[in-house]
Order: sequence, then structure tokens, then C-alpha cells
Amino acid sequence: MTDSLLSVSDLTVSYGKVTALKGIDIDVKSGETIGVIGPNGAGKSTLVDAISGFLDYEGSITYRGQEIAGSSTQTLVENGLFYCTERRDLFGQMSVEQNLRLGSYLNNGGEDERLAEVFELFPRLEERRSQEAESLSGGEQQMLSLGRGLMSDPDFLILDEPSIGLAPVVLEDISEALTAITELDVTVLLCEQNITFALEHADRLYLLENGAVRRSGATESLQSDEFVESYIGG
Amino acid sequence: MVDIVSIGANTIVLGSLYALIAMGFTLIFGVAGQANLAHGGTITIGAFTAWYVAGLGGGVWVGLAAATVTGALFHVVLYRVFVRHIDNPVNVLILTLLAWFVVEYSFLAIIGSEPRSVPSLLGGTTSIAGVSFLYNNLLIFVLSWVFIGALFGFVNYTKTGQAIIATSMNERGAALVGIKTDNITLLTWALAGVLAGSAGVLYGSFRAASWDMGMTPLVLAFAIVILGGIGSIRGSVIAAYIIGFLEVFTISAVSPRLSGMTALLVIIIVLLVKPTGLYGRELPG
Amino acid sequence: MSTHSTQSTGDEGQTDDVLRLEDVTKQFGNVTAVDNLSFAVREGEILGFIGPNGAGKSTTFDCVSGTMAPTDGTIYYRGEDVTGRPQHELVKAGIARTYQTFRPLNDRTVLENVALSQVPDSLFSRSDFRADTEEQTREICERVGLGDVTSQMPDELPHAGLLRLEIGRALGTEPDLLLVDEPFAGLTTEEIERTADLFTSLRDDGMTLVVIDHNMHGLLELVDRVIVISFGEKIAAGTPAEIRNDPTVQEAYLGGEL
Amino acid sequence: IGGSDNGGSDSITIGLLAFEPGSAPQGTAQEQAAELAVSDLNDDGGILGEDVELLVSNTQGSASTASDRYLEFVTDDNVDITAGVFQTEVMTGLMSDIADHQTIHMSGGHTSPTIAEMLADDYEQYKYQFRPYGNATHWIESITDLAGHMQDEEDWERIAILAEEYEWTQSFSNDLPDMIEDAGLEVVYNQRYPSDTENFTPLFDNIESEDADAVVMAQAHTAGPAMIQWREEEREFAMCGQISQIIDPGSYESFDGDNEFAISNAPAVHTADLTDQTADFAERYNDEFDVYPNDAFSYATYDGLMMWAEVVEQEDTTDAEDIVPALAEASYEGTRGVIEFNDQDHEFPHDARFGEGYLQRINFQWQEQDGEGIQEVIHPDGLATADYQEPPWF
Amino acid sequence: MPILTLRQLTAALFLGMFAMSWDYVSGYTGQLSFGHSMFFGIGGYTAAVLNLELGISPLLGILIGTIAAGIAGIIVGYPALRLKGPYLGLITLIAPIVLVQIVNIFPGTLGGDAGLPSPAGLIPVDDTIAVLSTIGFETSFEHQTVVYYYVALFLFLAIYALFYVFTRSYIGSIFTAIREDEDAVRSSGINVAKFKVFAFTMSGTIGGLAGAAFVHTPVGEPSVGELLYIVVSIEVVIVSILGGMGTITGPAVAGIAYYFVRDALQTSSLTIPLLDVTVGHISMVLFFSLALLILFFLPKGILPWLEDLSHELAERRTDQTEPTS
Ligand SMILES: Nc1ncnc2c1ncn2[C@@H]1O[C@H](COP(=O)(O)OP(=O)(O)OP(=O)(O)O)[C@@H](O)[C@H]1O
Ligand SMILES: Nc1ncnc2c1ncn2[C@@H]1O[C@H](COP(=O)(O)OP(=O)(O)OP(=O)(O)O)[C@@H](O)[C@H]1O
Ligand SMILES: CC(C)C[C@H](N)C(=O)O
Ligand SMILES: [Mg+2]
Ligand SMILES: [Mg+2]
Repeated sequence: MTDSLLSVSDLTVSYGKVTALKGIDIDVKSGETIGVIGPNGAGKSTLVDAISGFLDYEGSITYRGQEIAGSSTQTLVENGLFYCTERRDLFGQMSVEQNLRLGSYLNNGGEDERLAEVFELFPRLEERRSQEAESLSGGEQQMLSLGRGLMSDPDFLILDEPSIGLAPVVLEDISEALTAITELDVTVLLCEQNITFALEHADRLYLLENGAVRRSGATESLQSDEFVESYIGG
Repeated sequence: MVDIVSIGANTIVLGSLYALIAMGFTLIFGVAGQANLAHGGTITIGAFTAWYVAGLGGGVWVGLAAATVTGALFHVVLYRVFVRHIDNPVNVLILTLLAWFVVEYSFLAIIGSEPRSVPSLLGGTTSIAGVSFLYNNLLIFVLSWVFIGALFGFVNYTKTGQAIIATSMNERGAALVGIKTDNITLLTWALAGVLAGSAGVLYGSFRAASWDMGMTPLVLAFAIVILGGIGSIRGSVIAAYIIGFLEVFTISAVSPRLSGMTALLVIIIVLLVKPTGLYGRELPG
Repeated sequence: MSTHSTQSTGDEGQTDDVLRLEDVTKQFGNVTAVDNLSFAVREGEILGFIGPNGAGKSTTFDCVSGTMAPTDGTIYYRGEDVTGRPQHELVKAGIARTYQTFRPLNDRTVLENVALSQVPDSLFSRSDFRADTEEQTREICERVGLGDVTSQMPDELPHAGLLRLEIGRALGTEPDLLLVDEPFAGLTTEEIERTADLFTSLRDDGMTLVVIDHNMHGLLELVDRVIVISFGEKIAAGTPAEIRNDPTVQEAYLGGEL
Repeated sequence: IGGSDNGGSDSITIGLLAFEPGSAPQGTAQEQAAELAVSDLNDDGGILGEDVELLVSNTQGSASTASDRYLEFVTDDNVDITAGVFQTEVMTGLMSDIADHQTIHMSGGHTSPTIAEMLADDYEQYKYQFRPYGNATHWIESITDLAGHMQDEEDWERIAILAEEYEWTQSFSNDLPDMIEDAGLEVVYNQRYPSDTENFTPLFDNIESEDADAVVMAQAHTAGPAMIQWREEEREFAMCGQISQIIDPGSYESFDGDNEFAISNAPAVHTADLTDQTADFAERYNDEFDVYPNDAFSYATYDGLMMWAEVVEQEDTTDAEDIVPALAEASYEGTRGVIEFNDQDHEFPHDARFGEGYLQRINFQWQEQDGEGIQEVIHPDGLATADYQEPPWF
Repeated sequence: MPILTLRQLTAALFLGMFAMSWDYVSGYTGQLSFGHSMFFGIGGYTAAVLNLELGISPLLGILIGTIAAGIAGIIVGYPALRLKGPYLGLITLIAPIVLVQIVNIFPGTLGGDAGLPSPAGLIPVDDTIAVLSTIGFETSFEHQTVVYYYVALFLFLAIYALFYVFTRSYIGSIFTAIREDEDAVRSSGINVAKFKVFAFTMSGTIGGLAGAAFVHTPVGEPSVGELLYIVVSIEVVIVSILGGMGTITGPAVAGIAYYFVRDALQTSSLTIPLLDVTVGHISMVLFFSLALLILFFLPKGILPWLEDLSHELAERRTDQTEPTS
């Protein structure tokens, strides 16, 4: 697997006595869009937190062939990773525009153009460009979080439940945007609860349950998998 | 007799001095969100560094340069060794308070309780529009505005400045966009050390250096940041001049006995009307 | 425990309206979040409250629940004008809400979080809340599905757990009217069903609910009636089926979905 | 039951309460003077044939710490006498402990008349306290004399008064103005200021705008900024008064000469020949500690202890009940003149007498000679060592 | 116990009481006060002035002083509703600074910087007390010391019990909830404002009570240095945080320890080898360094650390007794 962008093997993560991930293997190749699905508490957020350098772990995570243990989130970001968290982690008392511009903290040049692109994708953000992030509506904050991610012009984008709290119309827009992004050879790791959304975008899927991978494989092949079907439900 | 011209002149000088004193505190507290009470100690360290260097024959300008170094060094050590490992803001507050006391009492034990005079950076007087000014005071004015301008530009118009604010608001968020939060905070502390160290020299050259000289500047800095509103450099500057004016005015025209009091009462009233100070932002959480 | 004020003030009191908003407006500086909004909530119904992001839904909840006062307009609860009353009074009158962004008390267990809403709001109450209310608190935890994790801390809970905690705390105040902000966000289909069942059973117990959510599968199946707002104004109202087929709503909110 | 009974131990013990000895000039001076007294006494065969021992405790400038330390002296260490304290605010709290423990206290620097007034109110209770240097009311007399003298010599007419907000400065604000007016000068400005004041510019502006010839300062803590701002801003009025910190012979160096031309009232300075002993004492002190005696802290602490020793020898006991009346009656030739205490009917019982044949106060000015600062006595005439020098910027 | 230790313990108990009163409002509700000395001062000065000027009996004076401090608590409690965090901190810091200036402006009645003379003792110990003489206390100083020690101890325990009961009741759980998230408390149907003001009022009342009683004992004087200065307020904060904020017990015990550790360092004549100075000479440097290190290594405070430690030990023990689970 020489062209793996990210390779996770035998990953175990514990919070004190709670073991949230129990020996997980995941592999992401450049340009792929990977979906990680699974019920609440399955360990999806834990997985991406660990990948982004926020958690101590056992096992191995390599990004671009390098073990990430010991390197900070910032170093990963320098290497093209960007992570839009479930909690969004916005800069509450900064304006929308400041938040977005900080998204391209490490990039020099092209900031204004990307800002224009983000505003095109989320016109709502442009309307609110000088409003404090904290006072945005829930959905607006979600847009901002995604927008900030796009501002970094990432090679590898990790999205933890990007569909949360978005109106159906906006979801459609985001869906389009995501398609556009993946077409640009950006690698995407997508944790989703919204199965429709995940199925639509992912090339391959991992189904997590109770901290372990229950199923994995190409999206089409899994769609007909009995177990997955039962999970996806109605 | 109330002399409006001299009240005005004194306010300009005093406000500048106070702004300078508050600047380092504003940077760490207002912008980066940590209350560094050791600021009082940094001022003392700065003043005594200059006094010591001048006493060795190095001249007070060299002393000023040395004070920026000792001030920054003190902050860097304080931050690296202690503050960095603390996540509870109240503990940062108390720990820096204790650090300040350690500094104070060290000076008391080493140098003694007598005040020392830090030589003026510039001697002589000049007259502007019929009012005479000490060169030293003009220097305070100029230096203060240089620092204010530099800081304002730095925080608002540079990426690093924005990174400082971002780090104070959400450290995780800052890491997510690639900000090296540790370095940024360290830089903030070092810069504040430079500001406080130099403020100490100017303060000392105007008011004598002594082991317990940090108290007044610290209370002032705290009051200025709060009155101006946390997070606003502009607010701090305006507040510094307001407090400077109230002090001068009370002493000149009301009674020196009430000198501290009027400023404090005005602060209370302002805060009751505007609970986040003049230009403050809402506190997070 | 709470004595709900049911007295009506004269002829405004429409008996089957639990809640009625009349021309409610909320402005933040020059942003008008809620714009002259009027609608009523009927006794015993589950009302869906939807609209695009930033339409003013949460803000409407804020005004109704006393989190903030509206800029203009009147809110009647059981016929009584409650506009601008502080939140704790409204809670005692029977209005409870959940927050879109969770606000657990991170210093205490799940059980203690829920228990807080059972505590007397008086300075010198002699009732020792632990003894006689712990039972009740546990029941609430069971009911919302937190029975197994009562002694965990909030930060150990997964997303769905926090959501249940939010509902649990609201139920602890024994509300008549429950305002729920985005309960389905981030839940699996199965979880959504469970949560919806919970709401139905609460309604069966006599509670009235208003639910905001963007998950149309979950919401439209649950609710009896829907109100749609956009830019703070009401753009449609009706049964789920009517709303699905309303072109304005499709245009402004639903998009191509469904 | 007197606590001062030297319970069988074979040495006489003195307990000194000093403020930050080793760090603060006041406490350091008290400690040095007491050490000198003890070594002089021991060289002379001790007291009542017993060795004299000195214990020193730090008051930290706090009344409650001073009280703790005092009680250790009188209960644990069984001292025969206590001495020291230079802050009125510390002394006020200590007076009741002294009354409880009935041990003689030779004060060493605090100057408020209120302490003596406590004796006047309840002599039996507080009679154990003695002040071999008097109180601030004498300072203002001497300062009034100086003002009169300067009126003749330098045409001083308009006087300003600035007093640091402390108990001991009350008489400067309340009584001095009348005294100066009586002496034929005018008081044009009279203000008290908080003791944490560091900005004298507006105060000096006011004084200058009143066209004052001189300001009388009563200050023990704020001399640093006051001197610096007076000199650097080239204020056109003379500076005199009771400026405690510049009485310290080391102050010229620590103030880097900013106190040049400033005048202060003092109990003595080493250049003043108050008696034929003064210079001798000052030189011996300087030989010993490499610094000249400082204010009452040095002179009075030394004198007080020596006087007590003389009375103890004379009475052949250390029992306070015997020593109090004996001290009250005694007359002792000290380093600054003859010390006798006011009796119990006086307004200020147990404060040293001032006047002809007794103690007197001098006014000195810091002047520079060959790059060194020197405290030159400029008043009273009989003791003057130099003429007043006017600052060059006038 | 040596009589002087007993006396110092008396003073230390008062520091413990001051610290508890701070902890009740600041440790529990999270409304940080940097000027709690205002309450001690208002209580102490009111009682002292009433006794000295009007001859009102100490007990009545203490009662009135306590009420006055309680009213001050209400007055501070109201702005505390609008002001958050450091903004409130500044207001509370300012209050005693202003009070000190007021005391200085009225040296006649309020005694100025030098303080007022001691008012009458709370319990007159005119002569020796028979019972005490039989158990070996001789002088009237010793008798007085013993009596006031018990007065202080009684007050300390009473205050401790009161705070303990309140903080362990539902009120304590509301207070800590307010500290965590006011909005969550509001949405639980609780009137946050009422409880916040109440916390300040009760804290002020008890702080005032301690201050008022303090000046009527031999260990305390009605003076700005002991009752009003910023350092008094700051000490109380340091003590409480070192002891463990929001525990009542921590600050109570730490108050006593603080007094004795500081005293031991101050009076030590031990010479430090390399520096060639005595411990006493640099006592405050050592003392505050020690406090700094404690805070750094035990961020939650000493008491919570001890609790964690004992839990851990207990767990280890059960692990050993039941090797497999
Ligand atoms: N800080 C923490 N402390 C203790 N346990 C935690 C912590 N964070 C998460 N957990 C536990 O780890 C497990 C995995 O949680 P995680 O948030 O990764 O799930 P998830 O799949 O992202 O769920 P969701 O879809 O609800 O976001 C859960 O059981 C959760 O309770
Ligand atoms: N304090 C505030 N200052 C300025 N604007 C605000 C403030 N609070 C809310 N708004 C704005 O008011 C509008 C309505 O917000 P609200 O939170 O009610 O939306 P919502 O309908 O709940 O949206 P969502 O579905 O995304 O949660 C938004 O555009 C938001 O940005
Ligand atoms: C002039 C000073 C030596 C007086 C001293 N500070 C006192 O309080 O009395
Ligand atoms: Mg998750
Ligand atoms: Mg919302």
C-alpha cells in the first residue's frame, strides 16, 4: 500500500477507563473519499481526533508515511490536513470574515479568491461577514466551520458530521460543493450519521460499531450488504 | 486655582505613562486572555535592571535595552515553566500573583526597602505652546504612542496578531487552522515582557524604583483594561487617559486626598452602566 | 411540584391555545431575526417548527422561554401575557426548553444534572431534595434512555447522550410545554426513532411539544402540524403533507429533497 | 505581677522590635544602635553584673506580627525590656500588649502624639512606654523656627504644607499652619495626600501656582518620587519639613543625589555638635557599621537603652514597677543632650523634654561637596555648619 | 499547648473564618471577589466605632456590624448580577481601597491609618478564672488567651458548620451549577439572581461577623492594616485556593496552616548555606515560593488532592484484596 495517504492500524484509544476504539485498521488513499458511519458513540469522532493529533493512542497512525505520534496538529495542518470538528471550534468573538481568513493561516496568497469562493457557496456567510461567530445560528456556524476548512485549501479534508443542523437546501449546496472538492483530487474522510449523504459521496465505507470496524468496503458492494442495510434501516 | 492648561499637559503625560504601563497587561489579559499579575513584578524588574545597568556606568539607554531583555526573559521563564501547564484561569491569576510577590520580596531582601532613582532618559525641558515639558515626559508620550501604534497594528493587521487572539478564544480551533499555539502564547508573553520592562524603566525614572513599586501600576493596568473593555487596545488607551485625567483633575481641582478615589468611583459607575467596559467584548462562556 | 398558573386574563384566553405569539419581533442591532411572527400552539399537539438556517427558530424559542425578551410583540401562555418574564418564572409556569448547543454542567454526573431541575427555587426550603426526588430523577433518566449512565460525567457521553441529558433536564422541571431545538441532529435513524417515540409518549401523557429540526424524515413523521418560517417571517403552515407539497417551502427550504 | 522580673537567668535580655532589619534603613538603624549599646554595656561589665543579650525580631510592619513577636519576647524569652517600633500604626496595637505585660518599652522612632496621649488618658495602664525623642509636635516647632529664620535670610513669605496621610502627620496639617502664621508668614496651601501617591506633578503645579517660597513636607514613604519630581521638574520652591527618608545618611546615594538642596528636620545628624558626645557617637557608630547614625532610630534607641541601664544600676533591679518611676524622674546625658521625661500630668507623659538644656531639633540641608552628599546643619544658628544653598534652577 | 501557640491559633482561626466566607461566594458560585476585606472591615469598624463612640456593648455591636456587612453584601451582590469575571473582580477590589481612603479622611472617628484603639473585650476577663487556675494557667494574660481561644474556636466551628450545611444542601449544588453555567441553571427553573445575591449577602454577613468579633478579641485591632488592605483580601484568596476552592474545609484548614507556616519561616534563624542569609531574612520569598509550588503541583488545592489520594489508596487496597474482578 504505497500510495496510502493515511494508514491506521491496530488503533486503540482510551479515555481513562473507557476504551473508545479497540484496534482499528483504516486505510485512505490519495484522492479517495472515505465514509465512516456508525451509531452514536461508535467512536467516529474519537478516530478523527486521534488522526488529527489531538489524542494519545496505541497502535499506529501514519500520514504521508510518517507516524504522527509526537507531531502536533499544527504540523499535520502544515502537511495539508484540515479537520472540521463536530464541535466546530470556531473563534467565538471574532467576525465571520476573521474566522474564515484564519482558515488560511498557513497559506500565503490566494486568500481573497478563496474567500470569494466560500461566500459564493454560502451567501449567508457573506451577509453575516462582520457578525461575531458566536451569535450565528447553528446552521450558519456549521457553514462557517466548513468554509474555514475550505479556506485552508486542504489536500486531506476530515469532516465530522458536516450535515448536522443544516437545512435541506443548504445540504444540497454542500453536497455539490463536496463533489466539486473531491473532483479536485482532495482526499476526504467523512464521518456521517446522515447515511444518504455518506452514500452519495463515499468511494469506500467503514462501518464502526462499539469502537470496532464491523464492515468495510466499496460503497456499492456494501449497499447490498445485509448487515449494513439493517443498519441503514428505513 | 485651577489651571486648565497644566491639567491638560499633565493629563497627556500621565495618560501616556499609564497607557504604556497597561499595554503589556492588555496584551496578555485582554488579547490572550490570561491575567498576568506578575506584570507588577516585571515592571519592578525593568526599573531595577535599568538602575543597575546605569549604576554600572552603562547609561540609562543601555539600561532600557537591558530591561526589555530581562522583562521578556522573566515572562518567558514564567510562562514556559509554570503558566503553560496550567489550564484553569483562576490558577494562572493566583500563580502569577505569587510570582510577583516572590519577585518583590526578593528585591526587598537584596536591595532593601529604600527607593532608588533611575536616571532620566532625556534631561532638560522644552516649551511647547507656552507649556513647559520635560524631555523625559515627551519621550514617555512618544514612546507610548509608538508602542500603542505598533501593538494595534500588530494585533489587528498581522496574521500573528490574529493568531494571538484566536489562540485565546479557542486553543483547539487555533490548532485546527495550523497555529502553533504554544509558540504564539510564548511570543505574547515575551512581547508583554518587553513592554512591561520598558514601562518599568520609564515609570522608575519618573517615580523612583523600589521593591514594592509594582502595586500601583498593576492596579492601574487592571483598572485600565477593565474600564476600556477586555480585548480592546483602543479601549485601554482611552481608559488610560481617562484615569490619568481624573487623577490630575482631582488632585489639582478637588483634593489630593480623593485622588485615587474619584477614578475608582468613575470606574464603578461606568461598569454598572456598561458591564463590559467602554469597548469590551462579551466574555466567552 | 410546580403550580402552574392556569388562570386566564379575560377574553384573550383561547382555551385550546397553550401558547400564542402575536407579532413577535426580535432584533439584534440591524439584524431582524424574528419579524412580526404570529402563531399559536394547541394543547396536546406536537408542532413542527422549521425554516432555513438563520430563519429565527432558535431565537423564537429564546423569546418564548424567557432567555431573552422580544423587541416587540406579545407572547401569551395559557392566555396570560408572559412577554419578557424571566426564564425561571416561565419554567415554573410550565415552559421548558432544550438548547441546540448542549449546556451540561460538566462538574457533576448525569443524575445530578437532571436532579438540578428538581431542586427547590427557594433559599430556605427544608425539603431535602435528595431523598424524595432521587427516585423521580432516576425515572426521568430511564425514560430518556440515560438509565445506564446516571453516574457518568457529561464529557464521557456521546453526542446522543448529551442530547438525552438535555431533554432529561427539561423534563425534570415537569413542563406542560416543551420546546425542543434540533433533537435529531447527529442521530442515527434508529436513535431518531427512539427519540420520536419518547416525544410521542410525552404527548400521550398530556404534554405539548414544539420541535425544531432539519431532518425532514424524522420530523414530518412525528409532528401533527408544521409552521415554516424564513427570514423571521411565517411563510407556511399546515399538515406535514401540505408542507411537503408547498412550492414556497420547497423553494425556500426543502430544495429538491423529497 | 510584673512580667519583667528577671526570673533567675544570669543575663539581662533586651528585645528589639525592628522593621525589616537588614533590608529597611529604619529597622537596620535600630538594630545597629541596640547592638552598639549592648556591646558598650557589656564592655562596661554588663548590667547588675550580668551580661546583656540582644534579641531582634522583625515586625514586618504589621501590628499583628509585632504583637506576636512582642509576646514571644515577654513570655518565652523573658526579656527585661523591649525597644524599637517606628510606625505609629504598629505601636497603637502594641500598647495594650505592653500594658498587659507590664514590661518597659523604649520606643525607637514612632512620632505621633497620640501614643503619649494614651498615657495621659490612662497613665497606670500605659506608663511602661517611654519615648526618648519626643513627638511630632516638637518637629513642627523647630520647622516653624526654620521658617522664621528663612524669612529673614531668604525672604520666605509663602509656605505650602504637604502631609502624607499618616497619623503622625496630623499636627503638620492641623497645628503647623497657625504656628507659621503666628511667626509672620503665610500658609498658602495645605494638603494631605494618600501614602501611595507617586505623582507629585499636579500637587507641585498647585504649589507653584500659589507662588509658594517653600513647601513643608511631612513624609516617611514617598520621598523618592517627590524628590525626583521636584528636582527634574525644576520646581521653584524650596523643600523642607520632616522628610524621614532623607534623614537617612545613605539616602543621598540611593536617591542618586536627587535630594540635593532638600532640607529636613532631624533629631541629630553626624555633623551637628548637639553635645560633645554627638560627633563621638556618630564616628564610633560609623566605624562599627560603615554608616552614620540615622534619625531617632539610631540616636534614641542607643540613648534609651543606655539610660534604662543606668537607671537599673542605680535602682539595683529590673523590676518595671520600680524602674518606671525611676525612669520618669531620671535625668540622663545622652548623645543629643539631656534626656528627661515629661511627668504624668503633662500633655505628653513620658515623651522626652525639649528646650534649653534638653533635647533640640535641627534642620539640615543635603549639599554636595567633592561629589559627595553631606548633611549640613543650617538651623538653629548655634549649630549651623553651613549656609543654606539655593538650588541653581531657581 | 504553649500559651503563645494558643494565642496564634486564635488569630489563625480568624484567618480561617475569613477564608471560608470568601470560599462560600467565590469558591462556590464562581463570582470572584478580590476585595473581601471590605466585609471584615465593615463588620470590624462598625462594631468598634459603636463600642468606642457610643459605648454600645460588644455583643450588640457585633450584631450590628454583622448586619452592616450583610447589607454591604447585598450592595455588592446586585452589580454582580450584571458584571462577570474580571469586571466584577475589579469592582470588589476597588471597594476596600475606597473604604481605606474614607477611613483616612475621617481620622477622628475612624482612627485613620493608625487604627482605632481596641474596643472593649467581648468577654471581660478581669481577673483570673478559678477553673483555669486549677489546670495550671497562672497569669491573667494566660486566662484571657485561653478564654478567647475558645471564643474563636466556637465561632470558627459554628461558621464552619453553617457553611458546611448550606454548601452540602441543595443550595450548594445550585451555587456550583451557577459557577458552571448560569443559563443551564435558569433553564432548570431556578432564579439565578436570587441565589447569587444571597451568596454575597451570606458571605458578607459571616465575613462581617468574623471581622466584628475579631476586633473585640486581643488578637485583632480595628485597623486598616488588619481589616481592609488589599493584602488582607489577597491573602484570603490565596489561602482558599491553596486549601481547595469550593470545599469550605480546605480554606478553613489552610487558613490555620498558612498562619503557622508563615510564622515559622519568619522566626526561623536557620542559615541557608550557599546564600549565607537566614531563613527569616528571606522568609517571604520562601513562603510565596512555597505557595507557588503548591499551587503548581496541586492545582485543585491541598484538600481535594488529599481526597483524590485517599481514594486512590482505597482503590488500590480493594484491588489488592479482590485480585480479579
Ligand atoms: N472525553 C471523554 N471521556 C470519556 N469518554 C469519552 C470521551 N469522549 C468520548 N467518550 C466515549 O467514547 C465513545 C466514542 O465516542 P465518539 O464521540 O468518538 O463517538 P461518535 O461515533 O463520534 O458518536 P456521535 O455520532 O454521537 O458523534 C463513546 O462511548 C463516548 O462515551
Ligand atoms: N446576538 C446576535 N447578534 C446578531 N445576530 C444574531 C444574534 N443572535 C442571532 N442572530 C442572528 O439571528 C438570525 C436567527 O438566528 P437563529 O439562531 O434564531 O436561527 P435558527 O432559525 O435557529 O437557525 P438554525 O437552524 O441554523 O439553528 C441568524 O441569522 C443569526 O445570525
Ligand atoms: C517620621 C517617621 C519616623 C514616623 C513614623 N512613620 C510614625 O508612624 O510615627
Ligand atoms: Mg462524533
Ligand atoms: Mg437554531
